[in-house]
Amino acid sequence: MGIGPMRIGRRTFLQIGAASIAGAVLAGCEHPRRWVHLEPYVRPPEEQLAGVATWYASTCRQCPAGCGIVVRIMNGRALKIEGNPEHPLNRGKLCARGQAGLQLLYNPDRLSGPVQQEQVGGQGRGSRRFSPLSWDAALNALYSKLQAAGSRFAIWAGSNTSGHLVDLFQRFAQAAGAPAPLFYDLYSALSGRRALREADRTLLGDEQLPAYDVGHADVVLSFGGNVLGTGLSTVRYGVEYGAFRGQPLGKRGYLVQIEPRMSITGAVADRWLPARPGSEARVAQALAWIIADQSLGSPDRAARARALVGETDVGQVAAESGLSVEDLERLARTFAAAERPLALPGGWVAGQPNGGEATTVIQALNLIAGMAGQPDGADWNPMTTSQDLPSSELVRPLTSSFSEVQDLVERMRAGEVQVLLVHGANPAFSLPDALGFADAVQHVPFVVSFSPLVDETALHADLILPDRTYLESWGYDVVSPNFGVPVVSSQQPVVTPVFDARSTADVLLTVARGIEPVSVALPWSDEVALLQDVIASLPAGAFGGSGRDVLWARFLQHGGWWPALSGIPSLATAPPALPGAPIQLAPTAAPSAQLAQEYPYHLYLYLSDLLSDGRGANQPWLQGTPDPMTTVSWQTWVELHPDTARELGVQEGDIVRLTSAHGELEAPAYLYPAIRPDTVAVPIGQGHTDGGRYARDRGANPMALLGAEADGSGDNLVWASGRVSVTRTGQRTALARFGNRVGVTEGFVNEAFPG
Amino acid sequence: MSVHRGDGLADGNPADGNPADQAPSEVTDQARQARARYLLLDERPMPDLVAQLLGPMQRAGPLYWLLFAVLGCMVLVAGGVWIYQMWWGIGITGLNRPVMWAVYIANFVYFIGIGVAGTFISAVLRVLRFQWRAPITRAAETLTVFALATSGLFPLIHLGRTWKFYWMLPYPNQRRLWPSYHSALLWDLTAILTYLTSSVLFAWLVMIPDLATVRDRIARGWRHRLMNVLALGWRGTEGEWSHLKTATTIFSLAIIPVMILMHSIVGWDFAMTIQAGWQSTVFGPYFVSGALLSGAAAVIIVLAVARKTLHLEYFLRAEHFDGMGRFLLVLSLAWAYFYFNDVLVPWYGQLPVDKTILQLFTSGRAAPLWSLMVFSNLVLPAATLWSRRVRTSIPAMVVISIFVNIGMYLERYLIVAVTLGRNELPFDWGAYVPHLPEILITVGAFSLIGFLFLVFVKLFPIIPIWEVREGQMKQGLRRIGRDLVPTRVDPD
Amino acid sequence: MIARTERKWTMVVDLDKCTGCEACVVACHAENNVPIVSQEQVVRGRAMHWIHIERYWEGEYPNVRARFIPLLCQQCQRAPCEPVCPVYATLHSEQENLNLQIYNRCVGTRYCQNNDPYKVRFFNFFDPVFDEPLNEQLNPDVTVRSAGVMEKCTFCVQRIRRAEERALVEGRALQDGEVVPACVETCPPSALVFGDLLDASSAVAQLLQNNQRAFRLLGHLGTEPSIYYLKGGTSRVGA
Amino acid sequence: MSQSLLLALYDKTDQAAQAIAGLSDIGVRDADVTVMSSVPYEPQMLGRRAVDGRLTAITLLGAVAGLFLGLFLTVGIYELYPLMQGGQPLIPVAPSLIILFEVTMLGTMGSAFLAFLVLNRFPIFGRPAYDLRITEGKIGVLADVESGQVFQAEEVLRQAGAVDDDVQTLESDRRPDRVSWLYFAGAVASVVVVVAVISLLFFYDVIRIPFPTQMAAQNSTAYVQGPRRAAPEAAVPVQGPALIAGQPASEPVPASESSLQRGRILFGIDCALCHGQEGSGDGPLAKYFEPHPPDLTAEDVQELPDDVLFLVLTQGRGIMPSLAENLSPVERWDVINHVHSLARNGSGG
Repeated sequence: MGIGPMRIGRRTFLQIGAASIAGAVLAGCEHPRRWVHLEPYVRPPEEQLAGVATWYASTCRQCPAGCGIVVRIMNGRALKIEGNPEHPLNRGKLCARGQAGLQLLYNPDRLSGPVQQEQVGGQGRGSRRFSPLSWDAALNALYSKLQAAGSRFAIWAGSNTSGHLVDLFQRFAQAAGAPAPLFYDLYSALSGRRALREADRTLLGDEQLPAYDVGHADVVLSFGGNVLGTGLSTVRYGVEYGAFRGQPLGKRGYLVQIEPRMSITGAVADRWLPARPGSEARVAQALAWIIADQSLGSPDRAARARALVGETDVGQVAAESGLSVEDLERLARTFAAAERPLALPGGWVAGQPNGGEATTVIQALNLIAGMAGQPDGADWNPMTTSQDLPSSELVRPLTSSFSEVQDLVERMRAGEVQVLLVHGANPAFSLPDALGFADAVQHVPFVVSFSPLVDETALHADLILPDRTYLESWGYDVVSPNFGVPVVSSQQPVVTPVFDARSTADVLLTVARGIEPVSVALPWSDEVALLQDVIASLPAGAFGGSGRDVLWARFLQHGGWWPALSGIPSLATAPPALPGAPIQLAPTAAPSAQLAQEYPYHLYLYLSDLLSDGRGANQPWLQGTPDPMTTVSWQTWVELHPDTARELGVQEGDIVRLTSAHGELEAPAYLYPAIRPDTVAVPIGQGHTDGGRYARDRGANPMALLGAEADGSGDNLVWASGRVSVTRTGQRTALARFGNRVGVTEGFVNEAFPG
Repeated sequence: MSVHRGDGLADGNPADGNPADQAPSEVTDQARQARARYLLLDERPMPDLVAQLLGPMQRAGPLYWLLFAVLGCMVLVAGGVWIYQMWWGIGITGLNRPVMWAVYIANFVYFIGIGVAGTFISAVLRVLRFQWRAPITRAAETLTVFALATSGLFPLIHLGRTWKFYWMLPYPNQRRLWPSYHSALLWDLTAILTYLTSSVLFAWLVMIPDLATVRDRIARGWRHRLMNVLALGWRGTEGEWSHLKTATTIFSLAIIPVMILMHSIVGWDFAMTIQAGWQSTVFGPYFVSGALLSGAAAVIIVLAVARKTLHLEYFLRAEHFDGMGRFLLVLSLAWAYFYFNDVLVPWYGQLPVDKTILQLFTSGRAAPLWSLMVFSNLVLPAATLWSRRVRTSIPAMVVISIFVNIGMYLERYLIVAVTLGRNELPFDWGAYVPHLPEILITVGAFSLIGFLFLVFVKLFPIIPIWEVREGQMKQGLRRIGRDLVPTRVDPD
Repeated sequence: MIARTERKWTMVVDLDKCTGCEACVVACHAENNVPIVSQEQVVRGRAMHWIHIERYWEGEYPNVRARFIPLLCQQCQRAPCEPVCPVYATLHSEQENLNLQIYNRCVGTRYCQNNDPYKVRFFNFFDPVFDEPLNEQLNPDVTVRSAGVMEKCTFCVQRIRRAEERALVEGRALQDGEVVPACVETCPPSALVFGDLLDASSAVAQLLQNNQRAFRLLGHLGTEPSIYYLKGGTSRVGA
Repeated sequence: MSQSLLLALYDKTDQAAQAIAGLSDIGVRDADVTVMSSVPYEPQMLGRRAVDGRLTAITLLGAVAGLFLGLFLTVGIYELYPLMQGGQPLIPVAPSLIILFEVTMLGTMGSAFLAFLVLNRFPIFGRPAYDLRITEGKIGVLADVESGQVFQAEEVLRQAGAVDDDVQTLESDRRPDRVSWLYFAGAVASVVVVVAVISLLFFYDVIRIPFPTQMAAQNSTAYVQGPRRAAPEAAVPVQGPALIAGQPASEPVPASESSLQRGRILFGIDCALCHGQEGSGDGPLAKYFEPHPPDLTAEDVQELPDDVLFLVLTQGRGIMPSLAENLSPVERWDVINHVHSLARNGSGG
């Protein structure tokens, strides 16, 4: 029912509007005037408001958490996104990224329809010459290529793809006999999803993402994860933090953040411990050992501790981490004595060479505390067992292991991939250059991107079939991690498509019809039919109703499915069986003298609180909002401790060059008082070479500094063990900082606010 | 009249020719010296005076036209920049958050300061009966009018939406808009309008007899017609004279409080806020003293220039620069006193914000400007102007005056642009650097004043002939014992 | 105008709960059509955020501590910024104790910003730019300000009005929590609470009832802000 | 009795004084004698009486007038527009005093100048009895004597030592000097015109200057503006589904009298602008739209099932905007009922 052909311009409508306003004014209580004049009275324009807004519930796709949102629609335009108050995950709250979704929807750089990229001479793809073509032509092209490729195609999708699309991808690949599709993007990699699942398996034997009931905890040790900024479920942990600080009887939890560079979580923590990068897990082990050794806390805690960790030289750990033995012992006592202590493993830990074990050790602290499986502790996601969600039709979001990524890139390089379909992921930007994706993709004859706008990966594509953004398209998301309640978030279009984009699911279904084996596996006419089937398999949820249509309507109306509160299964389970052998972490290896001398500084990469892994870079609101800690916007910066800067003779704003074994990066220095002097930190998110006017050509992409090894388990990319050297380039640039530098560190803060 | 009749030395009547002829010879040397020194004792027949003035008025050399062109261009450029700024927005200046006021407002305050000098000299000195003021009043009054008009432009230039300036005027309109007299800006507006109007009328009033003179000397041509209109048909009857004197007295008495209040209000614009470094009860008199200081200095410069270019050596003599020098000294000390008031209190209070601002001035980024200001406003005048030799040396006076003006401009700049960079919340501190448009417009403003003067001196007599004549008529030399002393008659 | 009941709109900011996550900032941009300022202009100090998080450092490494304080227009009862405006572009609504800002009256003297001790007023140095079709998102309830105009947080007055109208239509009184500014609505840890202080049962009134932690920013200036901050506490856990 | 004007010039004050004395001796009234000089002489110098001080009186009047204007500007206006700012009293006393003072002073000086003009009957153009040499320093004595005394008076003036021993006799005509008057009038007129134009330009916006920053035309799309965007197909708003296949979310309202009445009113408000009062698609705005709004009484429309009509009202169709924001579900049914009645009336009537 689009906008249809109209010969009516905005101007005419303005006249109509003015006319009606004139009527209102003249009829209204004001004195009649000689002419209608939209000039000021002693009265703000916010006083006269016409029209009533319509609200649509849907799901936020700015990160994999799957928060429920409601969108304010007026005149067919999406004006504002709010959290869905009914939604059990985020309870009506939303983060900065969620708020900015509108600018993805209305991004001026989105493609208006499918395009193909012309090959120029020898240089292959990347000519940036895009010629539009009709959807039919585009679909035919895709169809013929897929037909020809047979099983020799690959699908690379992002980790926050809608469940039904994941489903389709899997069915498609399976039916065509192709290897399973790959679900991998930087955000899920850096927040350590895989490692957490693994740790869960080792400790408790079920593969789930942990969720922590911080709100009821009294002591929380957070190891190298910016839980409140870029965690697995930022908004929910924000809500939890609110509860954590405002517990009954004025009780106010105790949060300890262990990380080399202060994140916003560190900023609000009661204690910030800058342990040497790589030693965090050892600290956890030491704590466990001290509990075991000095049998702190309740007897069973000490007992579990003995069973879980082997002997540890606390002094050595102290030396490794740079923390004092007293600190460690105090922490251990605090943890053991606490009523509801929690230990939160962060992505930074999972990104270390021993990421898997490291995460496990930290999780072990929760077992020791007896929190695992308790409703008020780290509540292991109950979604796996079928009686919790009485439907096997729904598909959980997936994250592939890094070894699978390496494997695919290998196959591409070997020319075993004829057609590559990329959806919702941007490997060309978000993977270490060392992985060589850019090179490998040259060996793929035909690359299709479903990106709504031209990003770094789409630049390597022959064909771009722009998908609709999440505010225009259908889907569902099985919330994971969820917090004690199984939740399926619904996703529906809240506006008619702004551009002539087409949903990838429909594209697949259309193409599949022609391809023999696949068409059987994908019988649906369109994605809505598929979704309705899937949702119909759910029993009545919190909103009751019966019958396929009613259930479907309620599902969309309320923004998802979740059991009526009475229906939530009790999570209290028997204390999990402990693994036989105690976990033993090898001491963190000190860097070789030669390495330390060549690359003297630890490299600390972190997800920007606003741009996350760079997918926010094309949204002005996220670009222009000052970073909470540095108040810098629009830029990439290198955080140096003032002392370090002094040694290097670097002033704020001097452009410095970071050199690692894998590459180098240039960015202005920012003197950051809350970072280890032996560490330099760089935010991830900028450095786009494409992705629209707001994203491209600003800042630098630190992925250039990383190697592409997987850790022992092959699950995780090792990104947290980098070392760099810092040199001055001699140039300077002005930092686009919102806050003043001079004042904030000197002077009379306490008179400004006694807080 | 007995004084004059005394030894018949200087009769009020010009037609006596040189009175020295009738004087005993041993008197003459002293008399000659006295005449050489004091304009009012050195009588010349009326036609001489008029000729001396009209000559340069009617002639204009190439240098004049060159200057005319240059200044004119400067003004045009500034005008262009202003339009450009209106079109694109204030953003083309260096203003930012928190420094929302800067060079434009500094100019405004500075030029208004210049503006008060004219009144001071012509009105205050008139009321206090300083006869030597006679030849310099016209220049001072003109400077007042021009500086005031220029400064009046700056609040408009500085407006975010200049074309809406009239929303600040109280006039009936269909938008039910009315200005709020809560705001010090409205006080400013009213005061400036009052002062500008009355200054113009004042200047015109006392100029009428001279206009008549010019009218009579130039028989025909557009000058004659212009003068004929502006002189309003002045004949010099007793009635006209007496009304002129009464009106002049009324103006002189009325305009002094207006002048003082106006510049106090300019100070209050700042004092009314709670911005640290602005909120001060002494700002009123402090600003006035500063204004008089810069104004007096500016007058000195104008006089010196006029004297050189228009060959007014006869009218403008060392005695006048001497007199102005004395005032400059007094004013500089007064300014210092008020400034000390303004610094002492915050220093003693040691409030964090005040402390920061003091540090910023005395030892911080603004230290060079600050020291230059103190040097040229206090140290230099106070150190030199004691000596009569300095006061009577015109080049020296010009140099000092230029310094004083630089110093006063810096003072305005520091108060406005630099102070604003510091406030209660250090997170919001900021710094300001003037950008090209502001600089061009400032230059344009100075050019505008110069330009207007260029036009003025070619149209009107820059020296009030009749006042000089009146002065000379009332001045005389009287012998007391073996000495000759200048004496003066003052009927009322 | 509809005759309004006496109100005292008040916001409580719990510094103990604020995580500095910037959600409120973006929410405000979305709700109030606050333009995003280009990098060059940010460098020149023209950034605009009606609500912004100020971050202060305390102490020395390793015991350094960062403090967040969300700053927005304090909606003072005795607002210094108001009387200095020569054209009533900013004035006080007596019934509701709001600082109204009337953009289309503003002539841009910027006097109010000078006299605003919290520096929460923002000036449009240029016309705002919204590349098509980003302007589709602009909230029609809020004027898009043009160059030369001062603007500031309005406590989302348009939301207040809408809620009032709804209540009026449904013929009932406004309930507590019915009116919520965009920043409050989105704040994940609920560090921001909004309500009518005159209504003793409202959340803000409850929060402020003999609360030792409550203070008002720059109280010594006597501006009587409508925004109360609750200062952060400290936990003494363990030995 | 004819009068004639005698003018004699003198070099010295005492000569002039002597002449004046002589004139009064022969009985010329003081009022008929005028002294003209380039320098203000004290009246006593020439043995004349001081001129009266009406100027001061007029000035005082002006001052009072100014005071009242000031009072109006301050107190009066606050009464007109009671707007509060910064917790200050509605009428700020101190600032008001400033304004009062300033305006009073303006009145004072303005009136002083006016008085000066009026009392001197300025401007005088034309040829008054005058001699250019006066501004050269001569003192002119002008006597207005009756023809009988002319010879006597001339004698007196000569004896007093008139310059060149010459006494001019001027005929006392005051033929105005047109050109100067034109100049003067021109100057005044041009000032008036300029002021008028400026005030028309700005104050009353008779001529609008399209400055780029008028906030009247907004970049956002307000409720009644277009181009409109259709509601997303098949999506379900939070308010509840418009239509679930087969079962309307809200029960249809029976076409009762009250329903039809409501329907008529609502139709008049929300539909008639385009579809016309009678629903025949000829509303006042219809001509703006292409395609034109359909005739609602036509068969094809009437045959549509109510559910579909309900959906059209709810979600809009083509360029017809959604009325979900204007009409509650019940009201939508009222309108549908009314539309049907339109057809019936149409066919009936």
